[in-house]
Amino acid sequence: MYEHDVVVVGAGGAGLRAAIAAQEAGADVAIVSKLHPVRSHTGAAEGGINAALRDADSWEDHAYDTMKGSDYLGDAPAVEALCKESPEEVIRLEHWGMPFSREDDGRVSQRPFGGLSFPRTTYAGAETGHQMLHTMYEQVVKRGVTVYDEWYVMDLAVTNEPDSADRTCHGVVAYDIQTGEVSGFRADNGVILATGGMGQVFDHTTNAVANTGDGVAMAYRAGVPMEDMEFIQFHPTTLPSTGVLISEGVRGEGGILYNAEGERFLFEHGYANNDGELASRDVVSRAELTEVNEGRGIEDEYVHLDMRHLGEERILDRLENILHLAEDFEGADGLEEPMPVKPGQHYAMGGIETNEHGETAVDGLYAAGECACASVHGANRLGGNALPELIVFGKRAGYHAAGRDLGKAEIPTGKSGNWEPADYEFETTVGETGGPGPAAADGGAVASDAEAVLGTAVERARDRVETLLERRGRNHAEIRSAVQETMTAHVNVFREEPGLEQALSDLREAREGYTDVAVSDPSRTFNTDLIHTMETRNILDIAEALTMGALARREFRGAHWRKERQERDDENWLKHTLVSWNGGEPELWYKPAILEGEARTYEPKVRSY
Amino acid sequence: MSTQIPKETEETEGSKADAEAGVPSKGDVRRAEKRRRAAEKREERRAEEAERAAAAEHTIELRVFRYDPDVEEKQEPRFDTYHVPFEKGMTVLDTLIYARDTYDSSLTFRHSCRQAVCGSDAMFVNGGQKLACKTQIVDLEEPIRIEPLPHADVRKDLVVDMEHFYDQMEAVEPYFQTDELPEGELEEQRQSRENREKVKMSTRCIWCGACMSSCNVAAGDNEYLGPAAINKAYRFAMDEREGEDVKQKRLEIIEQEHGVWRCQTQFSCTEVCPKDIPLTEHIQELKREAVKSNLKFW
Amino acid sequence: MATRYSSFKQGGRLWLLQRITAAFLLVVLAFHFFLLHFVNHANEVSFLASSARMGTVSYYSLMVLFLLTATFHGVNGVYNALVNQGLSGRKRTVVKWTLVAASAVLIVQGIRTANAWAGIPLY
Amino acid sequence: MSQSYDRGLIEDFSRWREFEAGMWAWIFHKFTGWVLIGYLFTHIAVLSTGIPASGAETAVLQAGTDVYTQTIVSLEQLLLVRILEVGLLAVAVFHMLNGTRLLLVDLGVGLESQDRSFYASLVLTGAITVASVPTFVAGAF
Ligand SMILES: Cc1cc2nc3c(=O)[nH]c(=O)nc-3n(C[C@H](O)[C@H](O)[C@H](O)COP(=O)(O)OP(=O)(O)OC[C@H]3O[C@@H](n4cnc5c(N)ncnc54)[C@H](O)[C@@H]3O)c2cc1C
Ligand code: HEM
Ligand code: SF4
Ligand code: F3S
Ligand code: FES
Repeated sequence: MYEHDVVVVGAGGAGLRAAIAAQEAGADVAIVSKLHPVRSHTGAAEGGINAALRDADSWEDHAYDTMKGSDYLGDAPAVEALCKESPEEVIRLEHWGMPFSREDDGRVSQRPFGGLSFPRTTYAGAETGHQMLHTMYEQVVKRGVTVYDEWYVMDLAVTNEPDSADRTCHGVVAYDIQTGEVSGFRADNGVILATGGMGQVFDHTTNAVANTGDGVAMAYRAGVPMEDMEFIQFHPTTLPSTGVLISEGVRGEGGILYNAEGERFLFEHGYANNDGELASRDVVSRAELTEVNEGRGIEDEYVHLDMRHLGEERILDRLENILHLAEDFEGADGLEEPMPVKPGQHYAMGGIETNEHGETAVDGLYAAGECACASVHGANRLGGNALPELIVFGKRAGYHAAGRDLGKAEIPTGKSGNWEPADYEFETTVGETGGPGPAAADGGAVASDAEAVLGTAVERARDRVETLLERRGRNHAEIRSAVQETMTAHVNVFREEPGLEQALSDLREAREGYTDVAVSDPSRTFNTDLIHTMETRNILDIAEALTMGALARREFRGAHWRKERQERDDENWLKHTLVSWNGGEPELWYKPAILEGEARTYEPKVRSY
Repeated sequence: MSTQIPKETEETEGSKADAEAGVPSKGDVRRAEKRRRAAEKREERRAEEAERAAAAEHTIELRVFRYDPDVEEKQEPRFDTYHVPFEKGMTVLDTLIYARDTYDSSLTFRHSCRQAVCGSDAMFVNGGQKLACKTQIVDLEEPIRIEPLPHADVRKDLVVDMEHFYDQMEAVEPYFQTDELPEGELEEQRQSRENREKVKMSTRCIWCGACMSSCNVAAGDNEYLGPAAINKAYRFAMDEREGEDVKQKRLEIIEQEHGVWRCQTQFSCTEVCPKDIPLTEHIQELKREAVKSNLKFW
Repeated sequence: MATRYSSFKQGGRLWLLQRITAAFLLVVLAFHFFLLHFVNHANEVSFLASSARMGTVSYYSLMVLFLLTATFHGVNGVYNALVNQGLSGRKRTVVKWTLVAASAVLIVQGIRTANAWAGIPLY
Repeated sequence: MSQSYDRGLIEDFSRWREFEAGMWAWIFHKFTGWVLIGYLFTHIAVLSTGIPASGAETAVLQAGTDVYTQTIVSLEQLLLVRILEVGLLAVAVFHMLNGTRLLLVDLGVGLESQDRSFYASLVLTGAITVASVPTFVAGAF
């Protein structure tokens, strides 16, 4: 058993920032991460970090753009916190030595990005995330924060009150990948989940293999609702064979999209008459898929992204990394030919429901980063808005967990504010299958003091590991790929009712299959088979909640497109989708989006680019 | 290996661009050369791919190192052979994933991003240190032999203990230190473009450990900081924002007994680095910096 | 910054000396080879010829310097190579002093020989 | 605890198929350096016969029957010694040329073409050695 004031799960941008903040506020912090910090997927971010740094710009404009981009599903207090604090956080990174790209006068460069009214995206070449991740890890080394790397967090140790709002989180249970030891990490002040994205729910994704949404699923089973899960951003420019992302920076610098007929389709087919290539991601993704579906795709699969006209010098200066990516992963030379691109899963706008301080409905449990939903991105995230989210909300969660007073939060969590139940009948049963098997890891133990709660959670986790290792059964890989396939087939950019129902019943089947998974590698050392098997369970829970939300929301908002109703319905749907686990019987409900901010009230407008 | 000299025109173009950005042209010449080489390779690869596609149902033979101290039948290191169907654009990592998901779920290797940024999957492929996700199958000879990184303790299969590497990386005070922070909280600490350009390559390290594994000096002298850590020190020592005093301290760190002087300019680190960091060049520059700063007061 | 005066670390000084001696040896070794294999042929060696050459002060001092630098360069090179292979602790100290002793013997013996040729009675 | 998979020196090197130029240069330089220092010790040992020789009569010296001249001449008559000398030349020339290359690398010159300069050292060493063979074996038969 390990004991700290604050335990941060995950060591990407959000986790590292949270740990630094908590330590600054005087707490004894530990980071527990299944990957060594520098291996986190924040390192893959290319494009940049939005921050209103210049006099001609203002955080209010940034907030307005963000809200508009979110299709009015962001919560104003969170959006404003993001935009207000991003500049100071970016400068802090700069003071920590982050090698930003520079202007001639030595100031940080900024470039235009989709959906922004001002070129406010700061960047470090085409490797912004890498530089940000490493800069923050350097600070963690400097400050001597304890890091338990290659420890897979299996579960949260949460008390077992029937109403999740009464529960308290006392720590986490983790599995040491190197040795196979299962151990408890007691967190006296709080646990901060910063486990990143969930791209592995789909099979064509820009996300890492490790992005399996563990934190979201863990919190979900412990009683925290998942918010707005149906909003998945599909990035319009990913390489067809691997899903590797070609940064929006290419379009920001002036890259052009062509279809098989050589048409600049965003203009010529009227998808985005004003902003063209710089229109919001969802617009561009749908435009591309429409082109492909209507037979104007190349090899019926992708379109072309051309940056040759920018000239070698500019490309080398600002987009050199893109050249390597296209070369190494697709065999295309961006200086000589257009690059093939197609939409791929990129970002989950939804996640663990939190308020603007990172607090969840369960006491002592926080979330920040991509796994959390505060919500700043609403129905659609603007490019360059996730990295500032990591540093702003990572910091806030860290401070709050360490006991710093941040004032009263305006966003209600759980069912503490206005809420309404969903009246949607799913054709398929959802939720836990076949009683509490080894896979059932509903958060909660009978006892209420920290030691006992943690003790029971550790026992349960050990049992689960033993069972998975001892019994014989199916390999998780087939289940995982079945999930990924059905999600990509039916819950992709274009969604319609029969497909979504189909996905839900496929997921049911996968869930049933999962009840007899087993791990065939008996080893206690670096058993990745075991880790992947546990991750697959998380993928299942997330996929299901995501599909439920997508089925119920009959409108077209942001990244969520529904065939049945291809327009935004502000009358009925200016509200967040929430799914609660309820001990195995998922419940769908809603709460209103908060559009009244400090700067203004954000009146829904037509989103046209 | 290509020994051709880059074309004249390319070179002058490159250096013109440099003059404007105020960048030393050496790196650009090298990159131009690299690109040209890559283009050649791509041509070869295309031809190769066409050939292999023609020879329908081509499968790749992999020989993968297996070892697990925990499992009786794997305690004695051995090689397992797998046959993996070839697909266009396939990387070494793809073949390993295929083999694991299809034949043996206990096959163990680190990987995450699949795009050469997380640095998890450096391994020894056909006798060279490679990043598996960035190594195209068509560029390799068959059978493909995959082993864990040399000169590191093997934990299991292709997984090696990285602790020592991390220790070395952290031994050079790998964090920005400056006492010249600007006044205002929103005030940037300016840096010239030239200076950013100078440290740019050194900031690209993804901690994969390939360089350390390829260096024979590091293999012999366990305490040698190694190319990656020295490069990390370079990244800060050359950053103008750190100031003179800190630079002196940095030089003292890299000058220690197991620091830069151990490097014997083997160049293998530079050859294997998946991020094309000119490691030897950086190490040599630090040696000269160290000598210079010492001679000043000698 | 008082520390700077003495901050020239062992490693750095030896490293520099290794390069300086190398540059010197480059010239002298070439000369040596040329003189004794191409100008004077191997099968024409005689004590008197050697003796005559050693008689000149400049040649004598060049050869002594040659001996000193070559010994330092070679022995330091060997020592470095061993340290690079991880030689450390007590073993290393032993090796170090053995090498120093061997160098001393080599240099003394070399100078005695040179003296013998040059007719200097110190041998 | 974990066990290191010790490939052993031989296995290490034989499997290391992607040994690049710089690595070969390093190995050769090491090898030639050791040979040279080894030679320096024997060289001085052989030359030391000059010490007893210097005590000999002038007549003996003129006749070349002193210990030193005798030792050298008898050694030089052996074909094996001549061949070894050619080897020594090759070793020395390579060490000198590659040493020059290393000195340049230390000065930051020619890092881009370090592989080419290594090949050049090899070729030049070969050429110089071959060209010197007549001189070196002259009079040995
Ligand atoms: C290719 C790509 C490009 C992007 N570009 C941009 C951009 O230009 N601008 C922008 O603003 N955003 C960008 N994004 C989005 C942004 O990078 C991510 O949203 C963000 O990095 C997520 O950071 P994070 O800290 O939340 O998670 P991550 O960086 O993914 O870190 C997750 C951490 O959690 C740990 N973890 C996960 N599960 C467990 C577990 N069970 N136990 C223990 N530890 C666990 C992992 O080890 C890891 O350390 C991009 C994303 C991608 C994929
Ligand atoms: C002729 C000119 C010479 C040049 C230019 C030269 C150059 C060098 C250089 C630069 C090194 C250092 C390599 C490194 O540390 O990276 C070196 C190493 C060495 N040199 Fe020389 N050298 C010369 C002559 C000699 C001679 C005459 C001897 C023998 C007495 C000798 C013996 C050695 C040895 C033993 C090493 C160490 C090799 C190793 O690393 O194992 N060199 N030489
Ligand atoms: S320097 Fe290159 S090879 Fe070495 S760890 Fe960094 S990225 Fe890997
Ligand atoms: S391989 Fe090693 S010897 Fe130096 S040039 Fe690289 S660190
Ligand atoms: S998988 Fe991340 S570097 Fe290869």
